[in-house]
Amino acid sequence: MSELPEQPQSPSPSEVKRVLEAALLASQDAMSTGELRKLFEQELDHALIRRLLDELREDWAGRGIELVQVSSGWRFRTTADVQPYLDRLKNEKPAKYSRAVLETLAIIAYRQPVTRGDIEDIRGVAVSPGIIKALEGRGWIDSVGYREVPGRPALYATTRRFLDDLGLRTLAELPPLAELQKVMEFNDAR
Amino acid sequence: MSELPEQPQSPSPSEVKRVLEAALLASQDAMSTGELRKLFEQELDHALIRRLLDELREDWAGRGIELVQVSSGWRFRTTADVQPYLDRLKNEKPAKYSRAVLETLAIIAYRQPVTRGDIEDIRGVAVSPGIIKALEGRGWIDSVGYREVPGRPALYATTRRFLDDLGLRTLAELPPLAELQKVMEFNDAR
Amino acid sequence: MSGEALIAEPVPAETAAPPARLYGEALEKLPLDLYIPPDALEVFLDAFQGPLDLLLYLIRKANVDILDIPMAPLTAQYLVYVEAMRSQRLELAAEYLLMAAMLLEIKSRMLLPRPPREAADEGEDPRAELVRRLIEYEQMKAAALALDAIPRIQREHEWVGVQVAERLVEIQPNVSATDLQLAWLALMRRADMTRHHKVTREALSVREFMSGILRRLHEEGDLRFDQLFEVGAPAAQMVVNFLAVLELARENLIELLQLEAFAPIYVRTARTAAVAEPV
Repeated sequence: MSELPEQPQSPSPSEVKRVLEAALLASQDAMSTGELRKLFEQELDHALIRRLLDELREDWAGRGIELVQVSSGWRFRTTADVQPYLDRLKNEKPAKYSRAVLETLAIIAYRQPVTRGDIEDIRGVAVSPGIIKALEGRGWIDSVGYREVPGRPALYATTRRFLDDLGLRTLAELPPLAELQKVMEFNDAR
Repeated sequence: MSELPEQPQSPSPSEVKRVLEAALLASQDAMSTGELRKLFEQELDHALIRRLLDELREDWAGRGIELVQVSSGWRFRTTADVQPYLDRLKNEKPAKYSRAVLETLAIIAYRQPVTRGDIEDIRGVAVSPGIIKALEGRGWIDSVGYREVPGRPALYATTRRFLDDLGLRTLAELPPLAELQKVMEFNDAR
Repeated sequence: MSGEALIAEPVPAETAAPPARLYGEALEKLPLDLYIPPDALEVFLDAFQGPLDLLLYLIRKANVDILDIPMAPLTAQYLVYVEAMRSQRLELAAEYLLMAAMLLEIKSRMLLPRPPREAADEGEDPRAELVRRLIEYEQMKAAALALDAIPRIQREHEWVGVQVAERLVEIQPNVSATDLQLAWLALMRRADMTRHHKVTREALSVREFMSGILRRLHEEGDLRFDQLFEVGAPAAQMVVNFLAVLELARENLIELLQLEAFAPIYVRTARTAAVAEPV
């Protein structure tokens, strides 16, 4: 400590704020006001530190980084709205839907409107409610009515959003199934 | 792609600057302009990014954090004048290197690529493996190949990280070697 | 040679005067006379990086031109230190003895008559190699100090690394039209249902319109038949839409109601007998 450059007797509030900001930006962890006070040789008032932290928080409002108070203290972190930008830097592959989900979606897309029973007939296995929920939650399918048979099962169809998300204008732009025969033959031949 | 919130066709320069700042403050590594461009869906001009980085650097002038351009790109670091404050939070003093380590580092930096034998020739004493290990451990040097002589000694060179940690963009920014002309004078005099 | 070596040759007066540049703090007190306390010697040995470092110290201390080293006094001084260390049985790196031999060799070559001017190329200054090494080492010593003076991370600076906020929105899997095609293909293969489920391009459009009609009925309630058709739509679309209505009726998903001839036709979702109102 003794080898530190000499400092003014009491740093000005703006200097304290500048140091607080730098320390918080450089810290990997949240810092309590107690820790932050240790930055200074002089005993600074808790209330002063607290006031300057509030000021800092306001200074940073509207930027891509925000000062937040968490259980262990204060820390800077990125705001939610810059997240999509930061995500683009990640090379991680997005999650993949299971075969069951994809097949269910394919059946709904190509054979709509269909009931869960229809899907089960084609797939040959039961369709878990979770799959339908996942696709509904994504906004890709919805129930467009009921088939008037005992139990009145819901009829599912794909939505406008499904087309938008897949970059299609109409269902007719889905790969035609007529060509599937060829694909299969090609695959069989290999 | 499709699941990201919709964004305006082309973000305004101030929005781009806001995102650049957040990304640079949050990054664990220096970022090149190429990487920074990946933040945006749109193809942004290198010159625009470059201009905004210069603006950011100026925006931050005089504060406790500075934007620096180092070998691997751009990165924020604390300024030297807040370090005495930050040092108060540290439990351990920063590593001080012995003359043996520093001389070895200097020889590798200025004469790279060199073998341990080359270093020993210049220093006139054996180089302990601990010195090489210490520098490798810090990530400042690494082995870049072997000299094709008996024993195939490793050739050492400094790393990008060495430049980054010293705030340099290229080896050319190292302090120029002193007194080289003396050797030439000696040779000319004869 | 030990007796001879212990006699320090005096450094020429005109070059010895000013205090030397020092590399280690302890050296300031290092005595230059014959008696060197063992403690000081140990510190001394630690203070030097090797024989080149020691030689540079002696040269700078004597303030002589490195390009014209007086070999005799330098060699003598060097040997004083080396011999003192040897006599104290301090562990002396082999390099120090090697250098002593080299100095003695250079000194003896300096005593030989100079070759004639014409043969200058042949007769290199015996000190040349030593001087080259001393200069290169001194250069690196200076470079090491300069490197150490550059502000560096974790000493004068810290990297900034703000926490990236926890992800608020989970990344949803991406699906392409091809994924759907492949999923369907897999289904077909598994169930060997290709013959039963041939769906043409047109049929798919019909399916889309079927969903659309059902959705409208679901949301808007019963509609007049003509409300299902967009005025001015392409003929092909009208036809597909009409086929969709027929297909929906055939699959009993909608009901078409006409109370009397030429009265408007109403379309409504199919109702079970129990729910249906009596017409």
